[in-house]
Amino acid sequence: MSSVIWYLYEFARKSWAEKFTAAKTDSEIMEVPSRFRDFPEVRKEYCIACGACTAACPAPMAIKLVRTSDSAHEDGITYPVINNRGCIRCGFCAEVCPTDPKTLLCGENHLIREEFTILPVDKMFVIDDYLCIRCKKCLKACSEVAGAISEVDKKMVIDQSKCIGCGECIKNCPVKGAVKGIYINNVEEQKEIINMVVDTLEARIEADQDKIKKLAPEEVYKIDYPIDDLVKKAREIIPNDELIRDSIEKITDRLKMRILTWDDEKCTNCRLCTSECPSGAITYDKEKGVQRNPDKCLKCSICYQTCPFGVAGLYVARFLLSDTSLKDGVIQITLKPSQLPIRS
Amino acid sequence: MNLMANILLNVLVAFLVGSVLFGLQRKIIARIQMRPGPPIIQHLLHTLKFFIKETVIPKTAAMPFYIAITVILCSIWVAAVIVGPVSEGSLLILFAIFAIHKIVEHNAGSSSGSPYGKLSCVRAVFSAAAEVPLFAVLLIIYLQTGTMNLADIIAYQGTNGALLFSIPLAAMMFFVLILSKAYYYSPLNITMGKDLVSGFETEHFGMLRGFIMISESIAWYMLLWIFLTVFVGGLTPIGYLAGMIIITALVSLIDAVTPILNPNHSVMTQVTLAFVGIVGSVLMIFYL
Amino acid sequence: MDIQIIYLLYVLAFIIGSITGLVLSYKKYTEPFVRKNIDLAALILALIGWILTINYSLIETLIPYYATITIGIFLIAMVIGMRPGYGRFETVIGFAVAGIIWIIRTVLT
Amino acid sequence: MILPIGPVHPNLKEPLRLKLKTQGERVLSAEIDYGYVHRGIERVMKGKTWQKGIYLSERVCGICSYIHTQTFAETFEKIAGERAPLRAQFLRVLTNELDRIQSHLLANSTYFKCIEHETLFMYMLYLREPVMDAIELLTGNRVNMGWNVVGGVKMDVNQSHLDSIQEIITKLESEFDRYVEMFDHGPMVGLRSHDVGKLTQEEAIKARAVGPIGRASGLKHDLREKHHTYQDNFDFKVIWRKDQDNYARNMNRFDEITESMKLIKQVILNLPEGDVRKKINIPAGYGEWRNEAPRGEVTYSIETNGNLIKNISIRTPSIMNIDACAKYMLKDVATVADAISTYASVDPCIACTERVVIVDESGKSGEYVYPEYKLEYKSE
Amino acid sequence: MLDGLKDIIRKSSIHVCLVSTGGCNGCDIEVVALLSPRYDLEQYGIYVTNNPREADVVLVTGAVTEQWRDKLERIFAKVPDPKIVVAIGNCPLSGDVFNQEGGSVYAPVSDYIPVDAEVSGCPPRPTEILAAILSAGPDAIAAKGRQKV
Repeated sequence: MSSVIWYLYEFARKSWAEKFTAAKTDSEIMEVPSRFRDFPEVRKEYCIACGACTAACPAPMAIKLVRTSDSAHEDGITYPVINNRGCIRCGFCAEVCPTDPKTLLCGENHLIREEFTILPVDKMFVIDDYLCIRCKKCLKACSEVAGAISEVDKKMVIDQSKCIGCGECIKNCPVKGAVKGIYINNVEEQKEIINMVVDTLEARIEADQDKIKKLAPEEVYKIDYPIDDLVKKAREIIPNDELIRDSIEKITDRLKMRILTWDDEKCTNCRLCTSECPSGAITYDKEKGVQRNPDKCLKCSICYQTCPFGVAGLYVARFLLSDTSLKDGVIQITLKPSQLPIRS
Repeated sequence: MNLMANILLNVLVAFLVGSVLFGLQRKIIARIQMRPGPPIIQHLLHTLKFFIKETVIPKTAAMPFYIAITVILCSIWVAAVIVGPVSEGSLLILFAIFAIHKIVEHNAGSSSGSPYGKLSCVRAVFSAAAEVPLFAVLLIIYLQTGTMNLADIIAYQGTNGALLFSIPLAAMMFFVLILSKAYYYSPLNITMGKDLVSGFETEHFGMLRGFIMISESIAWYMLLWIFLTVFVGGLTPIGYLAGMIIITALVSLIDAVTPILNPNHSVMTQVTLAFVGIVGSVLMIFYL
Repeated sequence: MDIQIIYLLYVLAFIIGSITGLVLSYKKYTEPFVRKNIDLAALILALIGWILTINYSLIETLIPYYATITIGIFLIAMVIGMRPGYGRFETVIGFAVAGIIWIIRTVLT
Repeated sequence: MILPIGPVHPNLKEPLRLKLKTQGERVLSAEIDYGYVHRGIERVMKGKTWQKGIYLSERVCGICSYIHTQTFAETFEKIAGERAPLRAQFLRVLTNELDRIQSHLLANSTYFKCIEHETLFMYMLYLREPVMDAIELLTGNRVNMGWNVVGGVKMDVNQSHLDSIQEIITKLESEFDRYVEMFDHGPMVGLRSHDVGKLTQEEAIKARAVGPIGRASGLKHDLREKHHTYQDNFDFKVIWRKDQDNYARNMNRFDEITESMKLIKQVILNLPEGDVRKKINIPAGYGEWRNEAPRGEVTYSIETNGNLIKNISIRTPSIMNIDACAKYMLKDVATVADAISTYASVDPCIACTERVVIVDESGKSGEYVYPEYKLEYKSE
Repeated sequence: MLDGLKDIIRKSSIHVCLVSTGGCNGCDIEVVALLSPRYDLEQYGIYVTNNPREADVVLVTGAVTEQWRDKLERIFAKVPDPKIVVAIGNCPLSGDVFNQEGGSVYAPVSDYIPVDAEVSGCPPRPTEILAAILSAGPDAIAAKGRQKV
């Protein structure tokens, strides 16, 4: 009650007395400042259906591209539709809209310069139809995000114009490697890296040929290859560690390298293989006997299956780049004799 | 006019005027807060609204009491109207009714089974100490006037001048009592603190809440009526109205500028004021 | 008529008038904010209401005084009871005009 | 008796359950149930580009939404090893301080609502509205502003904007002191605030209280001191007090508002010319950044591959403050009313708090607290 | 006649219970801002009491989080008839940005309780909330009141 006194000073002021007698809600509450960002305004006629707005929108169900049906005279137009129940009024769609004049207007359009425009993806996602088991988990994951994956002719297909590169499909895919994220840029360099890695690994294994030949049918031969070596070489091709790691990981993941050994001592020059070899890598010479040219060899294993004397040996090398192996900085190579039956 | 009609009439006037005074209280608080505030009849509209809302009895309610308490609350304040404006009976009965009101607060809190109601009940018990001044006021008035009858008190004031001036400290004690019954943000009304959601009436809603709100409006009217009658004397209806508006405005000014005291402080404040009031009044009566 | 019934009438007139005023003003003004201009209809109501209430003795011969005051209070309440923010100036103007008339009347007679 | 407060309660504006163990009116101890607002926004952010992430980050919390975007942007700038242009840094300070003012006013108004002093509650909101106007004028939105981007801010300001902000701040300054006086000297308000909800310095360190709560308990710790923009360009002093109670916490916030107003004036006076945004190439990497939010310090640690957010972890101040409240302030409080006002004085922000929920195998969820986290305090 | 009177009373006296079911709480503070002297929700007879037992209007702000899935229905059941639900902001309508992979929200609210009116925006400005509540709220509640006899 005594705090009343502290208020008397306040109450004695003119502005307070005015408020006391004439308190009311002003019409100014309805005014919005000029920079206020309301829901985006869509001007259909300018839309080029690039999908930048849908790709950029951070809210999942705020923007949708729709297409009106074609009439007799002209094609239907495509334009974005804003769903007010999802739109968070950030104005990002207006910012990324590339048309001039803008299709989407939202408050004061911010500084939009060429260098700030967005490429939301730097990875392209593709579905490997061969590995795909059509579980549709990616479809489900994608339809909530971008709706880029659809089913065409019973195959899962990613629509690249809609893909925003979130990688949800990869996360949800139960099959390793069925969905691939491919770096769009530096394709040539990537190829080089792949070739380089495969070549080096192959060379490394073939250097141990003598030991491999002695392997018993169920025996496993292991080699550790230091990864730094590969990375160092790859860095000369392109200095992007992220990309290099990604490439090496992908290579070692799926690569099943066939190693073909050739034991000249066992050869009886029966020449069964020469006619079978599809690439002509095995030749017969009267002086030198049966010769194999490793450069031409496709490692198709036909010679291995044909030879009754076991001259050709086929081994399968697998590569492992696990966390433990990474700690040691090595790629683990595992070599096993092939289990392919030998034709008799 | 027969008695029944008279009672009904007075109760109706008490309810309507009480509600409008509560609305006025809210309006003045709102204006002090520099905003337009609700219409004056808002409290009345709230009361009416609860009558047309669904009434559900919670599972936890202690059944006979849960409903009976609203009936008791209603009836004691109707009784107060009968003793007060209708028949101008004894002051003693009015104070007895006020004491019953306290019991009703306990029971309304505890019968609902809600933890908030229970705590409100605890607070009601707690603040019962603050009822001491009530009886002190009674005693002081008796000492001063030598009667307990309202009509006699009015007559006494007619000849000797308003009691407000002869025993101001008793008037102050009674005013504190009124203050503690104010509906909106009263510093002493700890049973209705928002930390207990709606205090003892948390689980009373629908029709029951409507009756509680009616009783509260009548209670407010009656408290103001008693204050004006006992301390200012018999007034004309316009006088009563003006007096009630003035007291309501004063109370709402105090409500607006004080936070709710915590229960300990609230009780201590009331006890301290009571002590000052009693000692001061006795001294004034005997030595002035 | 019993004096208490008359007071009940006044109170009821005030409350019903307030509710009517509230409902009508919500129908008339639907925006959430308050416009500044003075409402002519409300002004007329306020004028009539205040004049009737304060100067009921003018027509006491035609209508009993309590009926005049009841109608007057009803009209006043309609203006006071309008949406918060409305009806303030009308009330003040009505009261002022009625007061002036009352003063003139009492001074003249 | 266990008295449950919330999740829906007149004095709480955000859902949370406060279980007060009471004996009659006395509160013996308190327990807090979280989890009503956990939405998993960090997981939503993973795998998104930063351009989207910054809009998501401001939806971590609606009251201090601004500082989240700034910290997000500055984390990325740190990863890139660059800084925003100076003008953008100044504008960030401007918005940050405006946001701090409105947040503190809201926090104090909530406190006044909890001690049921509705008039001061209304006055605080009355002061807050022009500040909200200023924010809306500047950024285009009242709450979730969408104003920061990595490398600067979105929109430039012109003189007319600065003038109106200056005007609003001048008006606020002229009115502000009076309302502070009402709180500072009002005896009834004092009765509810002084010596209630004590948090001693040792307890504050133990509970890792930060922000105004820590500073009101005598910990002179304000991350703005270490922020490069503030360090290089601005002159301000850290507000702290030693009284350690509800009054101190509220007063501390009031004083910080005064300090913020000074900072805003400095911004308007010294705003340099230049770009407000520059292109920053973000490499892959990991970065961590701490900033002073209105409620304390907020930490972002982000791992990115240059474009997408690979991993993000947000640490907000309210978790420690609420912990401090439940453990130390709400032990042996005289009344339930005081317990609730003490809780409100901590300025809890539940949406901020509910960051990571670790669900163990039995299905029980609990809040994850970073165990190895260190705080640097200067105690004086 | 009686219905008309009931309508008037229902329209002019509204108690509101604000239920925040998990959002960024921007909408909650915008509702608090509505109480401020500038907007003053109380002048329209709308009181924010946050007590479901006496509420007529349930303001839901927020996408429904795990903990709220059963509690929301329970709170709604506590509100006595006639009652309406107003969804404020995008969260209760669509789940806003949280309703994507990774988020643990179960929007929209209309899956759990019937929604009578909605205000979109993230968050909506106080005036938008005000205009929506005033234009839809009283009529909806009066209509609800008539359905129940």
